[in-house]
Amino acid sequence: MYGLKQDWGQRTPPRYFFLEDYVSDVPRWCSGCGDHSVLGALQRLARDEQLAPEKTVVVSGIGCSSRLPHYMKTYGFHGLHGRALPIACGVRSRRPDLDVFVITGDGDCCAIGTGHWIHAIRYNMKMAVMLLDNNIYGLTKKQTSPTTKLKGRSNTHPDGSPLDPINPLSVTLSVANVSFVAQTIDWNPPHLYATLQAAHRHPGFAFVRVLQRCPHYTPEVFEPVQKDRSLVLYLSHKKGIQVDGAVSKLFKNQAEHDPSNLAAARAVAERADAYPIGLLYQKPETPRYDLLSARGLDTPPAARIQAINRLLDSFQI
Amino acid sequence: MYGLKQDWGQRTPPRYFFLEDYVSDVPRWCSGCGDHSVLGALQRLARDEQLAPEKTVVVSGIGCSSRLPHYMKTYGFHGLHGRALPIACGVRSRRPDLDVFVITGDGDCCAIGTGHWIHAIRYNMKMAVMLLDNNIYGLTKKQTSPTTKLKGRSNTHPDGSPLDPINPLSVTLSVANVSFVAQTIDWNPPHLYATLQAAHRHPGFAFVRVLQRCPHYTPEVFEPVQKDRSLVLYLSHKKGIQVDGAVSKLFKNQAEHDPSNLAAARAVAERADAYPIGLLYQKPETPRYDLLSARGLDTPPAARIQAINRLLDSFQI
Amino acid sequence: MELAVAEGLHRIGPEGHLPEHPQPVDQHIVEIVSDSGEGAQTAGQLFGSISARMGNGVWTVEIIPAEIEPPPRSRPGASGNRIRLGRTRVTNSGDTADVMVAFNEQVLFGRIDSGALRPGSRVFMDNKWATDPQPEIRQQYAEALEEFRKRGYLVQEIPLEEECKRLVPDPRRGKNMWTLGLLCSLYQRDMNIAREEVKRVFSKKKTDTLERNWQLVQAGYEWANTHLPLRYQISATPSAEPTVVMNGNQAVALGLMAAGIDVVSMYPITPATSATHYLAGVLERAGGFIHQAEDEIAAVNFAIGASYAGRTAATVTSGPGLALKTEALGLAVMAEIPLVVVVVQRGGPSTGLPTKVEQGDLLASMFGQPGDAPKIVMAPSTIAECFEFMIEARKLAETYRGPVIVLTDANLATGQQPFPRPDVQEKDLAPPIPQSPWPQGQPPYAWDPVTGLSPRPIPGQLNGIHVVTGLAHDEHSHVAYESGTNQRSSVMRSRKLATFFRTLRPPKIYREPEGDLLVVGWGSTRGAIEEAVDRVRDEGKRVSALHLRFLSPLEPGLREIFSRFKKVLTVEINYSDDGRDEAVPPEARRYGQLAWLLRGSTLVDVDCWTRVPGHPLQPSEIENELRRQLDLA
Amino acid sequence: MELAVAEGLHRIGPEGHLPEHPQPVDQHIVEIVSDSGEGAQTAGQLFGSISARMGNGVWTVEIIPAEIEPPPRSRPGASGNRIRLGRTRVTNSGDTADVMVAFNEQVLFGRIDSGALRPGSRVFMDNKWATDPQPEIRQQYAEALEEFRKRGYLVQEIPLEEECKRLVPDPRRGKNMWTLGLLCSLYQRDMNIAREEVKRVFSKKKTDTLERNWQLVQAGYEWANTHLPLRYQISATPSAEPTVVMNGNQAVALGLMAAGIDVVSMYPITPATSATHYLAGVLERAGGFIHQAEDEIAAVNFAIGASYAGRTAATVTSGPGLALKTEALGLAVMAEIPLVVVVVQRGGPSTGLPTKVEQGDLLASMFGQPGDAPKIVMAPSTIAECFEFMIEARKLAETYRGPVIVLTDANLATGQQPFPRPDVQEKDLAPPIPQSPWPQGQPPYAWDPVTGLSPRPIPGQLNGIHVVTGLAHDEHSHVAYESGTNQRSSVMRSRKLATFFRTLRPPKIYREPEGDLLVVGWGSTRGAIEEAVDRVRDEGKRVSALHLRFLSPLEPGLREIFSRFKKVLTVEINYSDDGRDEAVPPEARRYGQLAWLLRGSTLVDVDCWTRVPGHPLQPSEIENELRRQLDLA
Ligand SMILES: Cc1ncc(C[n+]2csc(CCOP(=O)(O)OP(=O)(O)O)c2C)c(N)n1
Ligand SMILES: Cc1ncc(C[n+]2csc(CCOP(=O)(O)OP(=O)(O)O)c2C)c(N)n1
Ligand code: SF4
Ligand code: SF4
Ligand SMILES: [Mg+2]
Ligand SMILES: [Mg+2]
Repeated sequence: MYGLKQDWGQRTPPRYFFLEDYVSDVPRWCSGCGDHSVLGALQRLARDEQLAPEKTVVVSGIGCSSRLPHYMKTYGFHGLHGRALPIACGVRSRRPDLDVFVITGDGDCCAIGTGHWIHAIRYNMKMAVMLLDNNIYGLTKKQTSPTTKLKGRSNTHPDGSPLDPINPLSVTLSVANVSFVAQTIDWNPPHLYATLQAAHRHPGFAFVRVLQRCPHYTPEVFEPVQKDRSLVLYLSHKKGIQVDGAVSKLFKNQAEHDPSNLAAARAVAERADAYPIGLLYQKPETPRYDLLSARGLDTPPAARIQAINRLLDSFQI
Repeated sequence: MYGLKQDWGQRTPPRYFFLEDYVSDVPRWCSGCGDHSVLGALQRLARDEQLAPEKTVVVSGIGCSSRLPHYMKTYGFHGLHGRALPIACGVRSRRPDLDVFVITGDGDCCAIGTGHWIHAIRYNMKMAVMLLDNNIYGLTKKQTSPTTKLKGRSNTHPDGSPLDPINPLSVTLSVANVSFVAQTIDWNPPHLYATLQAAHRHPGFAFVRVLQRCPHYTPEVFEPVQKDRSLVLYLSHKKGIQVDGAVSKLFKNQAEHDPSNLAAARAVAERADAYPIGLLYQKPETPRYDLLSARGLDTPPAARIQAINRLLDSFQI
Repeated sequence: MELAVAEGLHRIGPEGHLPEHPQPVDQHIVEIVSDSGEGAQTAGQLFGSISARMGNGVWTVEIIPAEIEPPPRSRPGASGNRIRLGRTRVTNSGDTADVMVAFNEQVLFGRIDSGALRPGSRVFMDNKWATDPQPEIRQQYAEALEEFRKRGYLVQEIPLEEECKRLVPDPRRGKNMWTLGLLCSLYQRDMNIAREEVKRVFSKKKTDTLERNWQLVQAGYEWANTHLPLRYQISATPSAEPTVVMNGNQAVALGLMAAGIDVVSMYPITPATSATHYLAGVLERAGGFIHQAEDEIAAVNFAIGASYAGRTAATVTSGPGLALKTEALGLAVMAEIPLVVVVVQRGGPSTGLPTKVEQGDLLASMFGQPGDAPKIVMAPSTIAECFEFMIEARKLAETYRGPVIVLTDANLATGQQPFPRPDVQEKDLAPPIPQSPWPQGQPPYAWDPVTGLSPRPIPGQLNGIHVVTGLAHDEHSHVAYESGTNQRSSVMRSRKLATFFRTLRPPKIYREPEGDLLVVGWGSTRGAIEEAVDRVRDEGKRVSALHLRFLSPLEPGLREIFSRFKKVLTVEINYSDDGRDEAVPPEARRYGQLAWLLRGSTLVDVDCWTRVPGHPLQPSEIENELRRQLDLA
Repeated sequence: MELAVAEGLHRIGPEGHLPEHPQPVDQHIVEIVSDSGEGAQTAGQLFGSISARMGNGVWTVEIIPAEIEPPPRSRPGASGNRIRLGRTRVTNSGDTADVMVAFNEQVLFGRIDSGALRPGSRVFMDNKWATDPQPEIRQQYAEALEEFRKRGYLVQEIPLEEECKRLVPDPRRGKNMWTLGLLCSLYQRDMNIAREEVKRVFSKKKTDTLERNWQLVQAGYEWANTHLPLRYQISATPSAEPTVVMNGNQAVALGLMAAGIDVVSMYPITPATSATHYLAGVLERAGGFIHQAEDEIAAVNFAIGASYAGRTAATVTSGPGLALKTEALGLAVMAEIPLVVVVVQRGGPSTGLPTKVEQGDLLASMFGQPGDAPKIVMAPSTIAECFEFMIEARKLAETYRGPVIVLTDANLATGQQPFPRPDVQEKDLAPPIPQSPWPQGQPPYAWDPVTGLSPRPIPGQLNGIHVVTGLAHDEHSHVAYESGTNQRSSVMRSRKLATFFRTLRPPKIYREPEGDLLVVGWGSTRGAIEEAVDRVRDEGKRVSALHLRFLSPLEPGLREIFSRFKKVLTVEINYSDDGRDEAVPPEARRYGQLAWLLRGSTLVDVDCWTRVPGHPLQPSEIENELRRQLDLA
């Protein structure tokens, strides 16, 4: 009907996917842009988890970062500025069989998308959300974003941003039903990878803020952090993000942090001396709206007709 | 020009204002509705502070609560659903001489207005904001709001709300530049009054959540709290909200809370046993965007023309 | 004049010379009005459904105050029901009331303000206020009665409260049923049917609630039998086919279910919300899911996400919500994502008149999006069509791969009408989503160059992988900024409307196919327009009507149809400058929304008569305008 | 054919038979294209301003890649400038380029894809690629040259990199200035002026930067003097009056300042943002404030709040932002709050073509709001008008008490043109806000019954207290649901357009006042349309043009003007179904946006020729269509 096929529920034979199976177009980001790393990590994760490309959906808003779905050879939805999360929630709501990833930017998520961000946290629908935070509006050529540092210069604030930045971690941690909050850096692929993996495996809304280099517009933001490892605080814990010893050893500045402790997570999030990386908070048993929203999916047509007829009965005279 | 008078800056002689000077129409709220109390408190505050009615602007969104400006005999702006804060920020931006109050509801502020709410906190422009939280959409006849309790029944969730409510205090406390957060109850006029007064005197964005009874749709929410005083936790502190000893004595359930302690404020905000009332957090020295936005207001026309001419020079060939 | 104070059963006002024998009437309009909370709405609805079951044509409409809990005894507090009965089908709420039962005089004033009465309207008024303990109230009542009589209403005081007190401790919970009894007597309703209907309404309550209410009905019935010599007789032919009675929002809700809509995503807004209240209680029974989003923008994007993922989705809103959905509807057009958008129109612009009717969102639906965003726009004109159009809209959204906007309004939303029970069929349910492999190499937008149509790959389908985007794109959904691609894809999107157009047939003219005046309408005004046309045509005047269901694209053959009439006039509930207004130069005149479309499309000098009164247009108002137009012609 | 590899100064390609004497031309189009970051834009702009100072007519337009940092040597990476020079005023960017300097062959392919060249276009190409270490690059280059010659371009290789290397270590930072020198020689620019302009651009940099750049210019100039026998001569008359050169977004920004706009509230969006970038740097100098909001909804509501508080406010956006502002614009209409809304149109629908031109937001501006939301819509057609219309719009917004939408587009936004330096006057600044007492008893909407106009009380004014609302309201701003009030206040809001209409005069026809074909346009297409009309009219064909500045209300006298032409055709950069397309039944044809308005308003069978190529319409494209139309007629 309407030109669509109807053989619902057909099984596909087991297949093996190589990295190239997730690689689409040549990315059009600047060289050195942190978005490349995230794309790479996501492709490796998909390969390692053997995600069927046709069962994977990457949703994004608008921004440099939000171009990412175009470079994944999976289903994708490059949506509207700020609206990645409602679109992703809609996708998720009635397709529990799909793996949903969301790519958003600091403008997309923390400016125009703020309302949806807060509410998506509360809905706690299973999806891995990556906020690629370069502290700037990249695509529109360097305007202040809500995470731009105080006095950070941009084309809309040539004399520097007049406001302290929002802390996306703190805000996320303040919302009811928050269930997974992590932070990572684009320039440490193993940590980035391990964080995405944990997010993907989390049974709920997994929010990952990726500190993302934008060499084109904000080299001064993360280049120093990249150079001086002491500006990163590596969070270690047996329930946290696990990376190879060789990798974790690189971080001299470490702290043990129990991700089941919300108050501690909030305190860590606001450390002014260094960027914490790792798992700040996780509560896997948080109620999930997507389990509710998917109810009744298997109602057979006859049962649906019967239900409607019963309702009509109540209007019959 | 364009029919408007231009005698800028005229002084008005000192006047004395009585309560009636702030009383406009007969409010059209249900009897027993907590909105009546807020209106009364605001009118008393205006009288006591001798606010010139023509220098006072009450801005609101849409909802039962947002009808309040119509009942104040001051300037008012009954705006759009969810948009009270951006309108109020616009008013404030270039009129430092006006007193700005904002009335919003739990739907208006915490659902459709979420993004503006978060960002208005960060702007920290001087205004007193009252969130009249009745845990429901009143005006549209009983739909779930973001603060509706888990399992709370409404017309959109006849089997009960599926989600834990958002905690407006926690969220507010998580935003950069938060400078004043308080909570009060509509059914204790002295505490309500003292809280509004503190908010009004605060040099920045003062956010007050008023637990507001809606006897028409959600009597079960605050009637028990009204009856059982132990469900309220009175926050006392020398820097906090001060009420008469006779009033404070009514509250058996008390806790000393230092409003300059942000971490403590967050912990108090999340007390599950009782609703904290009083000042949770205040930091008067937080930078204010409205001080920035009002710069240059007194630039005389000749200086403006000169500045524009200089700019034109740079395009002249 | 001394005031008539009811003392007993036989006191009848001086004007009240009531006929002894049943008076046959073709149609009648009855209103019950009370303070809100006194149950006039329940009584009115019951009276409507009893009459419908007896075979009368019926249209009922709620009288709703703007406030949640308006003060008692206040004009804007009038709450209740208007029931229009007819020998045959009734299509609209009609003109002024023939019979009015008022629980106090102030709410009656409210109805007078709304133009609901005329000299000769018969008013039954609770006489309790005449003996109210408060002297001001007694005085208000007395003065009101005098005023009513001056206005020529036939006022009859009745001992409503007094009689109810005999049966129930709180008469506020009884007057409505007693009034129902009175009306059953007045209109000689079948008391077996009445009993069944009362039972149905109270079926979920305790048994003694039902019994107490039935006693009240009987008491009212018997009192009227004994004390009112007056009877009306409206003959009726009970229909053989099963019939349902519901309002337009319920019909929308059930229609969405019958269409197999899987996800309804909404944000509360009057007057659309009640449709979603109903769905909130029942959609799950048919396996569907309703989502209350954090705002309208989230609501529509959630629906778009669900639809993209292959689930049929709808969003239900009203004007301000439509405004907020503007951007996302552009995305649905650009990315060709099926979506049913129900807009229950209310008074605008801005927050406007939230509870009142208007047909003001037609142009915003068509042209709201920056850039070219062709989409189908349709408007039901009856409650039955509110149901049917949902199925139609869902199919069109899928076939033509984009949003379909269905414009109902506050009049349809709250109006109730009996109609043949729809036959719900499996074939009308959305088919399950395809999950078999997509044809290898077939692009996601394999536009047919002639029709613009293309099949749609759904996540889960092997080989169908693509990235949807709101950017300009080619048939592979690849972002493409080249001139040729942008021109071509724009053609493809527009072409779909032409393709749909070719499946449409010219609309049917109501009454003669030619004449002096053709009245064109759309949406909920149909009944009132056709009734007005009947009245004038029946006098031999050459007037006909045309009602459009599709506004985008417009139905075919309009220019040809218009050419058979001397003059064409739209009648709409939206704003236009009055052609007679001297302050408006003819060149600058702003036309009604449909008139605008018709002028641009047919180049015929289509005139319009439109008003924004906040209530449905009355047939007599339209009738007057038709006469005026015909006199001019 | 052996490839021509530049070995020295006298190597000229086989097609390059260059004339020895300056060749006089009336107008010429020059492009400089490079990878992004190589500075072609600076060079182009300098060439434009030098020429403007010499008294030539000039139009320059940026060539901007869609990506931030596109890969080097890629087609979509073409970055640079087009400069059109003329003896007299130049109104548009013209047809194909006469002279093209390309830093590599791939970016030239990008320009070919955009239709920027024609057989006979003269191409100067850096020859460094012929000796590139990478064999693929050498091959690409060789093949490209062959292809270019096949296409009939007159290719001349030049030792661009080689020459620059003599002067600077990194030729990527030098080629642009060297090229400027070459062009100065080619077009015999006054080197004193050139020096001044170069100095101006580098005035803020270190002195040795200036000197190094000037050396490069001189080197290019001398190289060309010695090695290129070719010269063009475009006579020029330096203007006596002071002249400025800027692009449309800068003109908008300065216009807003000259209008005395106090608050600009925005959210970044291409192609509007650059106007606000400029304001961000300078608005404060004139005492104003610019606010970057969290989204477009906040931006417009912030501006509404500021305007309500008496401060003149504007918001600047593009299509998707306009969509999000839909609801708030309805509020501004309903509550009658002055507001200047600048919409820099880009390709749509949805995210569309963010960097490219379209005139697709006209109907959304007029009809976007649910309900009736009358407002003034105007469109500048030149850079100078971008400036002037801001002052006009601010005044209209105040006089007519509501939002005024000004539609510019990506073409105006980035196009540069010299125009007489505006005389900035105190009387054009917004007056200070009134703070004296409001006339006692005068309602906040004291609508004049004929004009609909009313003065506006501002917070701070004694006696002016009222509560603004988006709900239906009476003249006291009291919420009012009655029929009469809603009808009346709707009339008052609409009436303001009629009042404004009465102040307008019929638009002036370009060329003869009657004929076979009238071309109607609006906005940025004016120059191209009039140039096309000139070309055809100059051959004696009876074609004229009409350009509208006001779209809502439409300017008066159109029907009368149209009646003097056999045929009326709009030319617009937006989508319409092609009248020749057989898949579209004539009845179902969807027209261009202005055509739509004109048809409905005048009932004349206005045809349209519209395209959505993402680039400005070229005069020759329009010219072809005019000829076709005239042949048909
Ligand atoms: C409604 C709307 N407003 C504005 C824009 C313009 N816009 C596109 S991307 C963007 C900001 C991107 O910043 P961010 O989300 O941080 O992504 P980044 O480019 O830095 O990765 C803006 C403002 C738009 N496309 N749509
Ligand atoms: C854009 C828009 N969406 C929806 C509505 C309908 N609406 C009016 S008030 C309201 C919610 C009110 O709830 P709340 O803010 O809690 O105020 P309350 O009535 O409870 O005081 C809604 C959804 C609207 N007016 N505008
Ligand atoms: S501008 Fe910044 S964020 Fe965008 S692609 Fe370049 S480096 Fe990455
Ligand atoms: S519905 Fe509730 S919030 Fe609204 S007026 Fe009544 S009691 Fe107050
Ligand atoms: Mg960013
Ligand atoms: Mg509420």
